[in-house]
Amino acid sequence: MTAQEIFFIILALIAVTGALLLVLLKPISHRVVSMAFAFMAISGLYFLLGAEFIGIVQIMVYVGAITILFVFGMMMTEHRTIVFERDPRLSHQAIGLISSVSLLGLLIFGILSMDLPQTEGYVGSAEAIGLELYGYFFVAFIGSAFLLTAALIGAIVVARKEAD
Amino acid sequence: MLAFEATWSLMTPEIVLGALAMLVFTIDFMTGIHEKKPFIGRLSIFSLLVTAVLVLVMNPQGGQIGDTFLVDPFAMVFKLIILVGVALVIMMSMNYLDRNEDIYQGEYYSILLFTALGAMIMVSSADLITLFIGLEIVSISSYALAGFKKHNIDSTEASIKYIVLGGTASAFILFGMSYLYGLTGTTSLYEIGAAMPELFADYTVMIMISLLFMLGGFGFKVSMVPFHMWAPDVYYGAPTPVTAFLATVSKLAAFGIIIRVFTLGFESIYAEWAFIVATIAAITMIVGNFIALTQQDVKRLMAYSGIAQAGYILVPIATVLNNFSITVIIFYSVAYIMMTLGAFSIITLVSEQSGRKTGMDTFAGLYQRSPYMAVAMAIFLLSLAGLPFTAGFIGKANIFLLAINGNMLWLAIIMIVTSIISFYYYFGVIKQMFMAEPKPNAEEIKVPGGIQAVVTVTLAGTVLLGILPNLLLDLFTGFNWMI
Amino acid sequence: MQLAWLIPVFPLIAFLILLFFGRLLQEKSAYVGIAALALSFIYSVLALFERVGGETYTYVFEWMTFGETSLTMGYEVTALNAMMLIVVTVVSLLVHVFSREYMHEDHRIHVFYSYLGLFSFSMLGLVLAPNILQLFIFWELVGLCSFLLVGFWYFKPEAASAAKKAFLTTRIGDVGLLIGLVLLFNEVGSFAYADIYAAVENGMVEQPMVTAIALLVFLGAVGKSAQFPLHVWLPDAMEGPTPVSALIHAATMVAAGVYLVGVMYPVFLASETALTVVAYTGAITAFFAATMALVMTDIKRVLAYSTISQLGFMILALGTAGYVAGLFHLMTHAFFKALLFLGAGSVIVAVHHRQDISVMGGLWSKMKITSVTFLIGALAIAGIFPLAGFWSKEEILASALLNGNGFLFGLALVTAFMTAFYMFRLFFKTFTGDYRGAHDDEDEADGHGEDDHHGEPHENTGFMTMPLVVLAVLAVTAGFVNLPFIGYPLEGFLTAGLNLGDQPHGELWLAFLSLAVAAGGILLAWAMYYKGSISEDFFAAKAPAVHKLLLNKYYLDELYTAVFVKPTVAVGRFFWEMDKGIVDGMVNLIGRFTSTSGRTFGKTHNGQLQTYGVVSVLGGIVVIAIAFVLRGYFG
Amino acid sequence: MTVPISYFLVLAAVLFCIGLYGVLTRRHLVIVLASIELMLNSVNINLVAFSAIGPYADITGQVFSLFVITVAAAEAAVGLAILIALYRNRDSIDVIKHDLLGTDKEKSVSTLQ
Amino acid sequence: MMGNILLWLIVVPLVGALLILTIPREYTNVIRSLAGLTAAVALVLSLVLWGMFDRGAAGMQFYEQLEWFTLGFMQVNFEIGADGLSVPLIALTTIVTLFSIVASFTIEHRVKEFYVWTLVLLTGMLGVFVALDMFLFFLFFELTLIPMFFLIGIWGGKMREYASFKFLIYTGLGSGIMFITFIVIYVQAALVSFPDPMSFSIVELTEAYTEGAAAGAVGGAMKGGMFLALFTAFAIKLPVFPFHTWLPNAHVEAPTAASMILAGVLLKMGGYGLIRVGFGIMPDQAARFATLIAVLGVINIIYGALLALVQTDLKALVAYSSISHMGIVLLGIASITEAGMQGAIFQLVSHGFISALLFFMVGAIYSRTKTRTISEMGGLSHSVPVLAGFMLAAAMASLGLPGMSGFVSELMAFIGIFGAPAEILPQAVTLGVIAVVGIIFTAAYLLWAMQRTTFGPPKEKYAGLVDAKPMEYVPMVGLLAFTILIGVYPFILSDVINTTVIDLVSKIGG
Repeated sequence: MTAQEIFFIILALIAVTGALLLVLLKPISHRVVSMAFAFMAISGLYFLLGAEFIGIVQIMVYVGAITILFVFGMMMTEHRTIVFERDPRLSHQAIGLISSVSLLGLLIFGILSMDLPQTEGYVGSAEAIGLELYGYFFVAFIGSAFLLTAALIGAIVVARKEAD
Repeated sequence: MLAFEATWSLMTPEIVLGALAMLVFTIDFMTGIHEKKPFIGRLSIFSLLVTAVLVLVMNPQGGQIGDTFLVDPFAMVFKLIILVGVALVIMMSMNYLDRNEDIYQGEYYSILLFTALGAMIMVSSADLITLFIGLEIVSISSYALAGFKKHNIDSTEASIKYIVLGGTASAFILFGMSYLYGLTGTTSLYEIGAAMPELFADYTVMIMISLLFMLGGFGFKVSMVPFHMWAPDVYYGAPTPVTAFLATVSKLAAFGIIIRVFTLGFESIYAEWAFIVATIAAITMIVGNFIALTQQDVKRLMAYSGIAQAGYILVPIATVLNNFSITVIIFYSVAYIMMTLGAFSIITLVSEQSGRKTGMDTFAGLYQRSPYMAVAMAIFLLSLAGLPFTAGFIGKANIFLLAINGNMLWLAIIMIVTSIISFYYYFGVIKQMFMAEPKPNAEEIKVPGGIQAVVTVTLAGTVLLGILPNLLLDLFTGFNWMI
Repeated sequence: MQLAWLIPVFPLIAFLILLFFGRLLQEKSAYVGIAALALSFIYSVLALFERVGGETYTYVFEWMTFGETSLTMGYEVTALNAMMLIVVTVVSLLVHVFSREYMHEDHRIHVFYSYLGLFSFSMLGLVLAPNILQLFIFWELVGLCSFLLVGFWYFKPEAASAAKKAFLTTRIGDVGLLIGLVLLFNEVGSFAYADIYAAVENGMVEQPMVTAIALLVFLGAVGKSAQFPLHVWLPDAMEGPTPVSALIHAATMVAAGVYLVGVMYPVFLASETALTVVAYTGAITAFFAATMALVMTDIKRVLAYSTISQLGFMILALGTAGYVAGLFHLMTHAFFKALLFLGAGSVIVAVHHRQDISVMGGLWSKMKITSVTFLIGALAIAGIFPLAGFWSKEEILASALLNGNGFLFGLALVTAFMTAFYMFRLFFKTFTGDYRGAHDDEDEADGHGEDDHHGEPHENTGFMTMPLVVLAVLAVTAGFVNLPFIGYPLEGFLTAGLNLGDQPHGELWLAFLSLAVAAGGILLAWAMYYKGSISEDFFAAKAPAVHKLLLNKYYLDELYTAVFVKPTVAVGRFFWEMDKGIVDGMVNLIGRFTSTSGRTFGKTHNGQLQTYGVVSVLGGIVVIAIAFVLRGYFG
Repeated sequence: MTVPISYFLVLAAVLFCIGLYGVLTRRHLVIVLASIELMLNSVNINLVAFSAIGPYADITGQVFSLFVITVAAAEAAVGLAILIALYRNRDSIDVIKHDLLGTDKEKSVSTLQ
Repeated sequence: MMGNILLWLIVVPLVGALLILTIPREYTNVIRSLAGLTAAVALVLSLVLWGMFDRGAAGMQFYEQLEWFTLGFMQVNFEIGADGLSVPLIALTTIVTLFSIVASFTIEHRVKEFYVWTLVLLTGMLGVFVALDMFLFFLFFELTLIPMFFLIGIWGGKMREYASFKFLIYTGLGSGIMFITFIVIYVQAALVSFPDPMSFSIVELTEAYTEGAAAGAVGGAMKGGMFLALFTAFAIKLPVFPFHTWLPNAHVEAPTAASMILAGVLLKMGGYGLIRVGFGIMPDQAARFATLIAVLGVINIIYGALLALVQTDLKALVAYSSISHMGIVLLGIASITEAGMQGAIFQLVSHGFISALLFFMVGAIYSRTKTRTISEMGGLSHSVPVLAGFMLAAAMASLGLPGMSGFVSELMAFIGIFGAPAEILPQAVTLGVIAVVGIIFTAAYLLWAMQRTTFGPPKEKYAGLVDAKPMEYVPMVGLLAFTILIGVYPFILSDVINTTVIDLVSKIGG
């Protein structure tokens, strides 16, 4: 077992655990924290894969921005740990679980049925990414600018609390 | 790197529209929040029309910027449809916004302009990333637009439903795309298409999973069964002009990319997915029309009708993918946008004048209250039902022809039977308008200029295309849609 | 003879005039009709004179084309229809005259005359037809007129129902006729008599087919001429005004069946079976009708059964190759039966529109002309020498004997006896004895209408008696046209140019036998109803069951109702229920299924965001799974 | 790289399905939105893994994942904005309470107020 | 082009409808007279057409073809023309419509719309009879649905909504089946003729299927399927058991004028389509399924008559009688003989007049008695003798009294069925006999109805009824006159039809 594999296993375990806890825990604040852990672990995976730039962006955006955003969202809606009454939809839960698990099964079947060649590995760089962004994917880049503008306007309009 | 060597003039319409959208936003920003600003709406319409003219002027020669931005007849026609559609939506919104002052006008218009831009990018892209960005511009703007009446329970509820389900759909699309990228190392649809036969032979299951994930995600946007569940609630809750937008521009743009992706990327394995699309088309037509039968609310009814219409548009895709089938789809799209927008503008009018109710009974005796609107609505509904001398009929007839020509008789039969079933609910509305007496307290309907204009334009389009379809068909037949 | 087409046209014009201007003319309508018929009569006489010794004249025009075939219409004057023209126009003219008085109280007299005009037109058209299709057309039209005239007093439920019954029952026969003539057409390729004769004689029509055609055509005659088993409508048809009964249901229309068999005679001759059936039908009808006539108490019904019986005679004659005999009897019968009916009409008017013979009696002294002419008629029908009936009936008996068999002959003979008996039963009960109507004036059980001039019966005016007299003269003399002594002139006239074989002629003893039988019948009637030496109830008491059976007309009406009408209606109801329940039920079920399934699908839209998600995802998985399984991706 | 790519792919699939499960069953809307983020993250794992050690490894995957991150952020922002608006209107972020728009909710406010 | 009388025929009612739209709704009398005038002009045009029609010539006359639109290699044309089959039906349409417009002068409710819809309906009906392009044919066929839906739905009786929707969906389904079949027919032929272009022209397709390339190339099973589908489509319109259940509802609920048109013309479109398209394009299949068609025809006759026999509603009785009479059409067609075909067409025309008259009479009586229940009537001869007289005349016409048009068609159909070639219709005689027996039932229900309505003792409550008004004489006399005219001298009609019929039947080779 190589170090890479060990790192992978650790990070994967953290990510999966974080994800599961996000879904399964009761207190809302714990959930957001576990989400942050999962995001961290994922960025670790990026580093493992040699995609440092993406890893850093991951930490900045997800762990930094989005998690905080969710904390804000949590704070602005429910301050205390709310407890929902018993979920009346047991069958719904079951069907949701079955759906997810069977989809997982399908995906794993698909993944395992692939016979992918093991390549040496490609190490990207921020420069390469920048060149692509301002080169081939320029249209998409401009597009994402508009996307963010639209999202910004939309989010402000919808969330804004009028003075009155 | 092709970065700055490409023929950027191809993007002129998009660039102009982007600039104008920002201009609209800026002007709105500078003119305060609470005033009535009808000029913003007019400016938006003007922007869209200018862009449309630019599309007409600049685009016909065609060309491309890498694989990320294509200018071909397909893109051009879809862009025109989108621009005209959004312009009409804005036109019908002007009255609506005057009556609903809690909606921020400037933001509303500029976001609509952004969606137009996004949709334009979406339909003229042959690259997964660009395409996805365009799609997300439309989607995220739509989520916000659906919730724009933020003090309204229905509107926000519609919005949250839309964003949760829409976000999930996006995740599915991306998940599918990620496999596609991983197995080909490219996001260009041309290259993916070129590699597809070999790829499919090697990774059958994964390719199909990715294909179906994408189909499901796009299918969410066009509201095909079983990914249609959001549509009725969102259509019902969203502000009516936004519903019109979702039912037309958003849906058709999504059809645009379905066609693009499946034509360029998956044509070589057509046999593997055509029957799935056919089955889904059949189920979509059946479910949409059947549920619509029991609806008592016009907006919900239009939602289910829209689901059914999506099924009709899927039929050509399921039958054969060639120039001809695209002609058929585009013709139907033109017809669809005309009749649906016309119908929605009248629904806007009537519901706004009936205390914001959208029950079927608000249409009672519309003929007495406003004959022109009633007749126009009747023609739109007849067109949706596919009755003669309307654009909808020609569109459907084309689809039949195609389906039967492509040995999909069973699909054609399902289509025609469900169309007949649809008579029931479309004529239910007509019955309300013409046969029922108006409610005693129903006010005289005053038709604002914007709605009048939308109705007149769409009515003219619906009838003209119904009687002289060759105006468009001859033009379309000459196109080689995809370069 | 080119002008023969005018003969039916005159009454048609009268009909049209009365249709449009009848309300203005009111009682004067009668004169329009009379004038028209008079003209028709004159032309008929001219046509006859021209025809005697002349040739058949035919005129046709194209009526309808299909493919290469043309159907034609037109008219022709043959020996047979020349004779018929005279009969029809004479009787019709006299009935027109008679009705002037008989109907004058009815404010719808113009309608009555217009119907009469229409009838005369139709009947004359029927007679003049050069092809069987045209005959059929007019055949139906006379049926219509019969319907209209029987139902003339539409407000009487019995009249309305009788009219319907008459039309329907004859229609059953017509259907047979229609099939027959269509089959004939498909064999021959033409409806024209001449072509049919030629085809049949050349053996162009195969044997079973010709029998079938003959029988089907005969079915038409059975309906129209009220032969057993379709005779049930005729007695009921007596609900119509009496002149109508005289014209339509005695002299002309009902004889059309006989005429039909006459004109189609070559076809019948080609089939032995058909002839046999015809003969037996005639004989049985004659017998059965006569038995029922024995017990009827309604004056018109007695005459109606008598008519059926006499028609049976004619059919019997035709069935036993007595072509001339049958048609001869047709003619004589037309005169004396019309006479009898008109006489009955005269009586009915005199006794204030009552028809039950038990309330009559003793009219001999009160209405001389009527009584005498009625007696002449009765003698004629009984077959007393030298009245018309004697000659024709004798010929019928002859043909039954010579070409038929003992059974037919016996039946005919018994019938002849009964004929004489019931006629004279009628005569004696009506005209002799005491008037029994006076004292039960107050309970006008079956009387019709309110009579404002109660009182003793008395003779009617000239409008009514003149026709009686004329008919009486004809009833006496009509037989002379076929006197054996001068070589059967009528026979020569009728059979000229036709290949009908030898006509049977009876020997002298047969004449005497027939005379004796008739006399016997009269004597028995005399004994029972005049002299009273045998109780009136003698036979009724002897065989009450038979009496009851006869009174109830063999329960045939009831039988038909039970066997045909009720089941049909029941089947109709069943189908209706089935239509509503199953056929339409399926339609509604599909509709309900659609909306129910729509509602069921719609249930998934419960407003729950995550339900939507689950449905979508699960649906997607199912799609994927099915696709994978179908395409075999799973291995 | 000694870790086979399929490990990463499986991990991504697992996270994707956990996210999906969260979206489908969790009642707290914030968690639902977070689950969507998780799904998008699993996409990124795929992309970056393919980009690094996939059969056709190149930089495009990383560019793609950047766009995905952008989109995810925008979506999170708009989603939370809507969530807040909803909370203001209804005082609840329980998913199952937001069911006013269903078919058989005839009682549903058929008004747009 | 502008000289084409057929085009004028389609355009005139449309222009009339548009003109009426411009008149304010208060001027009801202007609207009425304009509608009447329009229909009269159409009638005159159709009579001119009748006069100009060349009886001796086979094939289409007044033929006109304009390119309309192309779809891929599929050419849809605006193609019109008339032959001996359509000319009588065109005349029938204009006549019945004119009379129904006159008959509806009494309508006071939403007058303007009523006439607009009626004239649109007239356009549609005329369009069906002149269209020679299958696409166009279908367009007009569908166009008739909408006005009729409104006519029933707005001016109908108590159950009008149910009836109008049932009419719409049911006959709509028929049109749908028809449309699919049209396209299948076209595609099959086009595939054979590929790469030569092929249009939707009925004429061209007829040629292709009877003597052209498609004759042999398209398989028997396919052709059989197409024929049966077409038959079903038209059977719904005609209507044929078991697809008839929309008809009684629609008829009973429809206003008088609509019933007249519905029974008088709309049903005829089914028969017309069956002959023009079904028989015309696939005569061999018509022969193959002759027994089926004949059996259905016989069932229609008997079943309709039996149901009519037990109806309690006079209008329903007439409605079922329509079903019964349409059986004759099937019978005639099934015989595949000139006579039978002639009879079928005759029946279409004749039943058009007769049923319109009957429905008019029922309507006129209903407007007075306020009831359609047979048992509540009676003695109408006393209170309204003229109406009763016409009613009786109509009933007589309906039961096939010679001298009226119904007889001729029945006779022809029977000549046809009894003369049907044995190899095509082995059971011809049996079926013919059963069918002929059906006319006894016809007589039974009509006479029974007459006995219970017009005959019988006068009823107190009907004492003060007004007899026929002058305006009512127009449709009564007019329709009866046409009935009698055809009945007395059918040559005027057969002359027009004959060449076409010969042409049609000759395709089957005998």
